[in-house]
Amino acid sequence: MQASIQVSQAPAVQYLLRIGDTALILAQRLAEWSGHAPVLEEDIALSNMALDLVGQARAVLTHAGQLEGSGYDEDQLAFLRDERDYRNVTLVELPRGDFAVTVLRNAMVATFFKLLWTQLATSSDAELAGIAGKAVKEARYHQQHAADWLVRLADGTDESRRRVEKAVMQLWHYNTELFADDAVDEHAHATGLGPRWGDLKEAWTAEMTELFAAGGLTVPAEVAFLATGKRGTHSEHMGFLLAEMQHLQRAFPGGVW
Amino acid sequence: MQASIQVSQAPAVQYLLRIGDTALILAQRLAEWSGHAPVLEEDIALSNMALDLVGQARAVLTHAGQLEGSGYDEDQLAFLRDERDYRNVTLVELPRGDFAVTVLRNAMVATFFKLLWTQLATSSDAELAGIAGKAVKEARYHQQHAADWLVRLADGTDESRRRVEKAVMQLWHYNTELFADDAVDEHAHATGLGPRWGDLKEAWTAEMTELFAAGGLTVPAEVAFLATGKRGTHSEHMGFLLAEMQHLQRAFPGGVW
Amino acid sequence: MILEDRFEARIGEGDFIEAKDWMPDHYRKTLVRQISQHAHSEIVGMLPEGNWLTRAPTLKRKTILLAKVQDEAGHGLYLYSAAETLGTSRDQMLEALHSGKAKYSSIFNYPTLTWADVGAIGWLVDGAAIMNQVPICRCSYGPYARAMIRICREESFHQRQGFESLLTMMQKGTQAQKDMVQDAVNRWWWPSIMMFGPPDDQSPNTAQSMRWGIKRVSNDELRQKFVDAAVEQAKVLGVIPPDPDLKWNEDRQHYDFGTIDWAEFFQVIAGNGPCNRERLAARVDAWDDGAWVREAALAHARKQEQAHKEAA
Amino acid sequence: MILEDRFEARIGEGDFIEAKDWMPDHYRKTLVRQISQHAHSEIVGMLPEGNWLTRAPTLKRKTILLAKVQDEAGHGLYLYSAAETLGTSRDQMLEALHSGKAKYSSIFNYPTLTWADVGAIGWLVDGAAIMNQVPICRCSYGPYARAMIRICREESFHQRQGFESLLTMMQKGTQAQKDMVQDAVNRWWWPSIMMFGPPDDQSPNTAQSMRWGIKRVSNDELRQKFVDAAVEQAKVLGVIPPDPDLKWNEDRQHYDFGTIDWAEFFQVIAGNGPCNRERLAARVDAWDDGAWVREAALAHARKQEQAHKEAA
Repeated sequence: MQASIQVSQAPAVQYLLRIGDTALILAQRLAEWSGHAPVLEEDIALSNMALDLVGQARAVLTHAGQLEGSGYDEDQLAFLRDERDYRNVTLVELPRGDFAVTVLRNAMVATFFKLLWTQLATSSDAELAGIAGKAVKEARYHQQHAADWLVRLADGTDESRRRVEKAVMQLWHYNTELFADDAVDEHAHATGLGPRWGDLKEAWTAEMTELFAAGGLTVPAEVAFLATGKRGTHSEHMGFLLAEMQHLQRAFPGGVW
Repeated sequence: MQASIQVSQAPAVQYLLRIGDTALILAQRLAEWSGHAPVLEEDIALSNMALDLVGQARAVLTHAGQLEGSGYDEDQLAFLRDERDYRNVTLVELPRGDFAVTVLRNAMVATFFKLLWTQLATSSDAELAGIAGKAVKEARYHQQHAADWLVRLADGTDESRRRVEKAVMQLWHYNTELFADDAVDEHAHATGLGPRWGDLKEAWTAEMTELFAAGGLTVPAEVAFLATGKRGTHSEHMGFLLAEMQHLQRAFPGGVW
Repeated sequence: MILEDRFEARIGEGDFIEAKDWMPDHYRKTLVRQISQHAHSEIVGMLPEGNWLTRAPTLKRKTILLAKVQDEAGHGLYLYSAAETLGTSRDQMLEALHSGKAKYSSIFNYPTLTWADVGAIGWLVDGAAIMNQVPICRCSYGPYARAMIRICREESFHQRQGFESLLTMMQKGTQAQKDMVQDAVNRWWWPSIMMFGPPDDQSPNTAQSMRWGIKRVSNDELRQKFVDAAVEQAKVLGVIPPDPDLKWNEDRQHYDFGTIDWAEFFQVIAGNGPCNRERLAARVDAWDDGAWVREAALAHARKQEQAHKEAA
Repeated sequence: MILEDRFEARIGEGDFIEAKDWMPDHYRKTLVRQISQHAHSEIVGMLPEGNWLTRAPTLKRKTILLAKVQDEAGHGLYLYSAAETLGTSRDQMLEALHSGKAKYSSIFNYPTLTWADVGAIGWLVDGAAIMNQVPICRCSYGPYARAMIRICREESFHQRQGFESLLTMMQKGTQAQKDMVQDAVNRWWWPSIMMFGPPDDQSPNTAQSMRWGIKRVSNDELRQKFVDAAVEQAKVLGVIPPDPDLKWNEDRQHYDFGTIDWAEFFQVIAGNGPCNRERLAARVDAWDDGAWVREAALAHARKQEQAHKEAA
């Protein structure tokens, strides 16, 4: 049980893992806020988002396990892969940061997920389409919540403005990874499984630009930096996150929880 | 390999584990400074202390493994116990904190270790006596280094003074655990293995009082708080520290490193 | 005195007192103290369990735990609202918590050392909390009673989930897991029993609170009821309560149990428990670290308001 | 011009230039740039490996890694001292690092993703560093040359330890470990080859540096030497370098190798590598967070001095 599992490189499986892992790892970071948020209402909101995201991750990973064919369940996939086999985008594994970092990241990811789930609702894979139908509503709420806060912080005080701008400097250049297509995207596109993520870029940029404008924030120029988490080459933060997340599964082989 | 090992409750073994684990876990916290210290000289000094402490831990854990009788080596003992079977005092597992916290903790632990190793140099256990002979010199240097910094920080600026005083508030009440004797101490005392730790309290308090006086710091009044790490009931920080420390041993069962 | 008589009469008839009703000052103060203490317990209570959110062993357990911690925040919210109806603001109550003036349930000053602690808290701590709280659903103050009805329903759910989590490990788990469960029970059993507060003869506020219908059942009665239930549940689980004196008393039709270490209880109350300082520090840090966020929200709201006014 | 002639003559004779000797301004500047860049590389280089200190898999490996990271801090210290003999203070050099003006070795902008990366850095990165540095032990500037002698000795030691660590995993480890080693080699091979800098025909400072005896061997020569050695070592390890074009060339008596992706190299140099921002931020944060410590030490020293004066 405790040794790592090996997962098929089949593009459909990889496509699903990218979605499931991105939701799972962001949930992991959001859960770090529980009990530590700036106001009680945000304790609730952030835990709620984490809950939605874990729910999405469970549905998608379960389905990925079915497609994969080795009989892995959601927990084996979530807890027993090596770091190099996690397929989340790098953005979501970065440390929790302050509330501005959390809000901006939520806005970036939720906007992306909203667009993605919308397209996936018509996936040729009926199971995935079903998951998407529910998830898109959640993503819409997450986006709205993050957007409200982003504007509030951008407009609020000098301090909150400074922090939002710092968060933009810290996170923005991780967005390019979301839209960097490869064979996995081409396969999903060709089979009708789902969109090439790159095809969501225009809409994503438009929504983010609008959101930034509402806060009077400047969208940074694009840089050549390209993160590669969704292909399994993560940041140095990922190892620590996984050591924590996997500990019980690794330390209690054969356990039933 | 990856499942946890069970270790004998024999008092001699427990006595050694308390020493070895305290050195090991403090080393773990000190290593967190590497590359992040306030000046390069302190990167070197703190790494060096961590090195000394790992060295002491290795010698003591190896010896504990021999006494224990199940054939565990230093690595099985260091990496494959459950949290409840680690016997370090709670003080050393607390988060790294800022440099004032690190300096004060080092002063508290090094003063204790210096007194302990001095006594252990005449242990009825020749192996332990041999380890102590070398370790006492290291502890003396660690104590001097921490003492110099403690005075420097206490005397330096308002900010450094404030931080030292905050560190005192944070750490001081963990000292009582060091001296809270039990059957393990009695056994060590009776067999000549080593002193009851409680018997070191007077000398420790005298040295710390002198050191605090040199910095113009007030020794806090004793409180009823009693930490219990050396009996296996740790703080909530320990689990995270171990998840990180043990990850590779747990995730790569049967590995040879 | 007519007001006070009428108040007493309504209490006597089992009527609810509502926020706009006249009430004695001491009644109001007692309620604010109790409700805010309860609210603080919910939000401090998020910390020991929250400690395991990132380490939950399966996604199902992570889901359950996230939902539970979220519920606790929600409970905090209702309770602060209920207390606010009595004229004390949430910020005032939090200030009292942060300065150490207000109390919260002492049980949360114990650490969660293993995953089984999460289950044990659900089973024992929530179990004890429910025993304490069910009578409050009939409390004389309406807003508090109504908040408690909803809270108790959710707490029972949490309690069952905690029990089920331990049962799974005890029935299907490895020996290492069973040992972990027993160890957690060893550590949480006595503190849970202490949750009902000091014995009746040493409980200073009980009499007045009972008379006013704020408290409905005495500490020792509730404690006995809890022990009776927990012992049976322990049998189902297959764990052994850490009390050699536990024994069914045929005459009393209750379990006798060992002497409670009240010295420990009062030490923890006095601030010397394993985690008192860390729990309070965690809350204070969250509050202080979040100050800029709250200020920003306020500043933004003011600017919006200003803009609306100018537009009008 | 007599000074400059004498300087050139001494260089020609292979004499060491010392700190107090006259030297051309450009020579001084070139040296400060190179030595401080080298010093910065040592301290930034602590970060990728330091990332694994708390996770080293055995106590022996933890010991070796701690000692190595400590050595790197020590190298930083010698090198800053050597550069200081040229009239630039450590604080000035650090300021240049923190502001992004000064460079450090681009290789440290790659992340260490697995434990095998620590071994791969020892084997490949330290291996390449040594190839680069051994000739500097004969550098014309005395303090630098002497620092390098000590550094090279320690680096060789690190390189052997890194290699031995990989060899242990490849020879005695599990398949998962062997896969981990191969993966690390796949990621570190090309960046190591790029460590020798751009091809000779694109290396702007080479000619002057060679003439002045600051540089002794060209980039491409060193690179070839490194590849020749590394390929043989890879065979011993049992790993496959990620270069399908690697082939022994009987005529040249060297290995031919594939085309280097210089676009990647220049991207990383330009600040767009995987970790550029985080590495610099880590150093700046350490420096900023430590400001109060340095200020306290200074204030204390001043007070001490004052007290001594008053006592005298």
